[in-house]
Amino acid sequence: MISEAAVQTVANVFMLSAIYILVALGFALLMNVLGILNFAHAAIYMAGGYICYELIVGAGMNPWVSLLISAVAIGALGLLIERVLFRPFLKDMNSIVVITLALIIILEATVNVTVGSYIRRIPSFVPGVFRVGTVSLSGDRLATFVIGSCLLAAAILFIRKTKTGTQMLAVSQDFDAAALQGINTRRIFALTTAIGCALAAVAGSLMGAVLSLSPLMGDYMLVKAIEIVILAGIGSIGGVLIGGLILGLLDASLPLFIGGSATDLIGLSIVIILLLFRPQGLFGHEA
Amino acid sequence: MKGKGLFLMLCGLCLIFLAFGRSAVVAEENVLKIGGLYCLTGFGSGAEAYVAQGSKLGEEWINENGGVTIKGKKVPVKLIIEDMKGTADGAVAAATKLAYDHKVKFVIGTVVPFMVQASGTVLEPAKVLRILLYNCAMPNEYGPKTPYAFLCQDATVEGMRASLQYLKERYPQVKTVTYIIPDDGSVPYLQKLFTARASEMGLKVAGVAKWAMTTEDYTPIITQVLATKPDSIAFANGWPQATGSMLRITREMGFKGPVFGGNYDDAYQIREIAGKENSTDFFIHNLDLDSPDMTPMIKEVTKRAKAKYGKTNGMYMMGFFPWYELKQVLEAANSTDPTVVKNTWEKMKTIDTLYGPGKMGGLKTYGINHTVCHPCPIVSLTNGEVKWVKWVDVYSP
Amino acid sequence: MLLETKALTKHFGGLAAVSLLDMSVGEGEVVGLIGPNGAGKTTILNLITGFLRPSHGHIFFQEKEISHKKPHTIARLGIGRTFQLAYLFPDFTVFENIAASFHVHPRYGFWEALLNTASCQEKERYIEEQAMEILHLVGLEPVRDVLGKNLPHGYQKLLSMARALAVKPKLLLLDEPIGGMSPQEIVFAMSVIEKIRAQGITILLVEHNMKIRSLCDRMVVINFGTKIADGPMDEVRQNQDVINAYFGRDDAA
Amino acid sequence: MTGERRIKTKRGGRKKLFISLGIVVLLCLVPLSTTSPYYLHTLIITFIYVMAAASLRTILLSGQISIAHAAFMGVGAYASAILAKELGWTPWLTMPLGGLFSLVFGAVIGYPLTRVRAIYFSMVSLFVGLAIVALLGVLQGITGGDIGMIDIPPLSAIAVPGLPHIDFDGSKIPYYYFFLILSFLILLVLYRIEHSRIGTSWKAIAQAHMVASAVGINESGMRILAFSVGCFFAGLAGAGYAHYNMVLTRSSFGFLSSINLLIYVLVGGSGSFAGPIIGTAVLVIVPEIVRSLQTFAPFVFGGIMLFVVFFMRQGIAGLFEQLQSKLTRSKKREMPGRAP
Repeated sequence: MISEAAVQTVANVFMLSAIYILVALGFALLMNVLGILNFAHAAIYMAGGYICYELIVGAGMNPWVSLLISAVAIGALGLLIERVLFRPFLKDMNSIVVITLALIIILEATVNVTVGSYIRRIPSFVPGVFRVGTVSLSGDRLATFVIGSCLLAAAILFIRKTKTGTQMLAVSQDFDAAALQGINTRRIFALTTAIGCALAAVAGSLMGAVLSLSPLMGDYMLVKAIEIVILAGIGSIGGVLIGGLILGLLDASLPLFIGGSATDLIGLSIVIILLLFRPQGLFGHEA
Repeated sequence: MKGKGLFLMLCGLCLIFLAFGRSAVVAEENVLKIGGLYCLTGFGSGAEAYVAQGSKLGEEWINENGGVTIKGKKVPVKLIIEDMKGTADGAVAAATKLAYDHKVKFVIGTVVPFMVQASGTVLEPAKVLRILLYNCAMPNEYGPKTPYAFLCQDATVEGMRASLQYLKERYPQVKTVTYIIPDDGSVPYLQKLFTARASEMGLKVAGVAKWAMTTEDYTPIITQVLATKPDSIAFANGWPQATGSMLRITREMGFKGPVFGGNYDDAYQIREIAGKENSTDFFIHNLDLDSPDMTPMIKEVTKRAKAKYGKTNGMYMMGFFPWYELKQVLEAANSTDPTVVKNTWEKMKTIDTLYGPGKMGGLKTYGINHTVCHPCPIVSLTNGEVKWVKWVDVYSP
Repeated sequence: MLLETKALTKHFGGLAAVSLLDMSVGEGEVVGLIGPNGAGKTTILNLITGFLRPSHGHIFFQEKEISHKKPHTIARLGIGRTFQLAYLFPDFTVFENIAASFHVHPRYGFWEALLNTASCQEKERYIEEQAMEILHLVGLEPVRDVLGKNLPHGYQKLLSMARALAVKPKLLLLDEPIGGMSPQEIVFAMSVIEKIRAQGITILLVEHNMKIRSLCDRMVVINFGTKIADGPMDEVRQNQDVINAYFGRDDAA
Repeated sequence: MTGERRIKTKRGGRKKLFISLGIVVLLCLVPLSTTSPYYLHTLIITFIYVMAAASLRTILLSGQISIAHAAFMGVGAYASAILAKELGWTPWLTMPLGGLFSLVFGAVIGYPLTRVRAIYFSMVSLFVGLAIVALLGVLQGITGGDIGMIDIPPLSAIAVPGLPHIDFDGSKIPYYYFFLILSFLILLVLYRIEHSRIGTSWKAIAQAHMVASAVGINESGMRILAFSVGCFFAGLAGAGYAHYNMVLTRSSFGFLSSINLLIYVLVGGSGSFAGPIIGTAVLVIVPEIVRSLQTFAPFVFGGIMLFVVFFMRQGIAGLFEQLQSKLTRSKKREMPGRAP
């Protein structure tokens, strides 16, 4: 029976890692390309979830269609945010931090006064459970796993292969040089923010189905996203995979041995120690 | 230098003026102010915002009947809600505001245990009578140290007894139970009480699992729980989010046995979070508000809730609950002095509650007989349907 | 010998930026460390001042090994340096820049500084005088209240020299002291270096602008991290390797 | 170039002292005009967070943006509370001990943290803060976990012969004066440190750490010093909070609280000493004023933040400094400074 638990745990690790990676992806993109520490990622993620919910439950639309719509809508919101809030302050880290924090407060309050703080859940995208031997995986989690891996791969390919992607890379490495080479940095910034927010919306919608939906759903996930990106090392999208796996491994396996707060403590300590031995993260180049 | 000097002066002044900006609320005559402590924002607002709405129903209900009769004359009530913002600091600030700025003498509300405790540290010295909606059997939260606190719903402990009773008669084959408790500091107390209850019912405790308050994904905990091979699983003292998610995962992992919750979470909400396909062989203390088996008073509140908010759920009941008792004790005490009311309430043997006739108890369990014990409703989720089960009579000595 | 390196070697990953370098700087000398770009000149300075740890080899300052000491300890031993790019404290005024650099002597105690004792004020006054002297030496008095970041480039270079002087160095390492200066600025800067030398401070300078040569008693020519020539200017000129490695591609001279 | 000069007036320091004394005197008058415990409570909480925010800025001076500061407040608070509650020592003793405990803790944590810089430092400090809060949860046997710890003894009464007997139990007025004086003293000390050699070295490190070590400043040593000094005063503030509030829950020292402290400093203006003071005053008191907005209150908080970022780049305090520099500039036009 212990072996059963062990096998199930292995599955859990991958599922949870997929969840974390999906959530961290948009955050990582903004961090790596724009160097913006986007605390508001959490709130945007939450907003995306709520839009998707309203479309599915309120308007009774097809889940996948509404997932797409919510992603697009939040992407547009991202454009707005970039234009109005980020662009004037790109060289000014402190202001960005304050802005993104203000965004969290405002978005949460908005949800609170409009749809209310009632905790709900988005109906399953993929109902049912798949059983492999003793291991059971819910449809939603499998969907998350597939979509998460696809998006990660897509992001990496996009950055490595496409012209825009390479431009993003250039901007992330040296803003001024990129500008001198005639790269339209404004366009890159807008695009990156939009994609980042859209990814957040996808994550939010899926998490709304896998976990649950509440104005505060982003708060803990934000910390996870930060942990992953810092572990991976700023500037490395691929590292998000490893960062996600590490966190998934910790959070999915530790509770088996020790319950409660001790889980957090040990998990965090391991992350901190890793970072002290490799200050620039696992794949980050020296800052 | 001039600029700075000027501005430092300014901020000093505005600091003071801000502090006095709003003069203390003038106490209107012949209105009885009742404070309501809820989290409208932040942690816990998911439930308490709706409990607060239910509380408004209570205020209206009393005032429509002309208020509470004290010394022959009808006194209307006024509910003043302060937001605890989901933090202990917020709770203390809100409580201070109610007790010293609004000068209320009675406070209802407060569900989340650590905020019950925090607000208590302000309200007890101020001799403000509190009606709690929830407790975790923590001596500091509710017990001999808190003489002005009354518990109108003994959710966790009495509730667990009710669940176990029903478990025995509905699923006689069940021999062992595993408890899942949030790791918020209440574990040692609850574990003791629950183990005792279980052995009373001739059940064996297969294990006790703790989950950190920051848990996002409950799968690992459930994996751990299922490794203990229990016949049944009990979610003690969680909130719908946790209970629903855990129920879902339990079923998805193929656990067939009965699963039950230990407190007053809304069955409909749990079903929404767990998903219809996973909501079976589950029961919890809650009301099926459409069932004919409800007390007339509940029907009344349901009507009002539908009229005011267009919908209804268990949390509205939770908010309304204390008003019904408050009216009785105020009229019994025939006074608005919290100490008098407290003494009267302590002497009362029985009290009518929203859920039917109630008795005062808790002396043995909590060391203070401020607990209102009442029939405990049980609702089950069977094949995705919310089914009313019955009232279970329980009593905390 | 004031400074000596023995078989100094530094590897970055696989390739050696500096390999088996033996060089020495005598008391009161002005030595020019020259070589084409990427020859490893700045690496050598960073090794001497402890910003990089040598892979092998030793560095001796006044016969004492300093190979694995921390930068601030080395500075306290009396090695001042300027940087190629990071010249100064951008948000301090010129005066503050120099005053802040008085860290080696006088030394401060925590409580002394906190309680602002008489001795501490005494030191403050001393520092003020010293700072003014240095300002005078490098001719920056007129701009003493200008924020470092608002100085023109040439001034910033001068200020970084002044800053290094605050350490009361026995040995001063200058990293491209006249790089990117206008001709008249160069004349001024070199006069300043002359003055510094006149105070009996030993100078090791990295430069590939050949105008500097008139200052140097000796040249050490580096290419690909190895010394290819060492001696007075005229000798070095004749050296075939040097011609190939350096003067062949020199356009500044 | 002339515009960007910074003029040092010798009398500036004393003038500031007079002004702040004036404000303190004004604040001393408050309890005479109101005895409403609610207003006093709000101001006391403001004082406590002013201390914390000011000490956070001390760490910021050395270029380390710490997101663990509330956690260190918690360390001091729990240390002092446990000593006073379990061992029955007098809070007058345990409070400084709490501060010292926080200092030692800060030094121990601050040492490895010198390996990381800039944003990596901030993030690792964030994780450290979370870990500390998790630790408080693990030690729930004494800290009470999320439910929290109560029955923390209040400050014991002062009974000096000749002086009136001051009892802290019950009334808030003694607490008010205690925290007023304490915060004023702490601010004085922090001001002294900032304007001593130590403060200069911190600022130097923050601006150019390589240059700093090239002139003999022990970078890691100074960073640890800044971190532990900040932690000491945070711990002191936390200890005071514990004995005033008499209830502690670990969530009061978590991620969001640390972030809040950072917001106080940044909104007030991290560039000037008065910044954290003003920021805290505004962001603690205004939300209390707009309480009645209930679920809409957060909009005010967020609104202030955005307004400050857009219209006061240097924070609220910075606005006045710009104004001041304008004045001085117009005065000091004819100062020399063009290239000779």
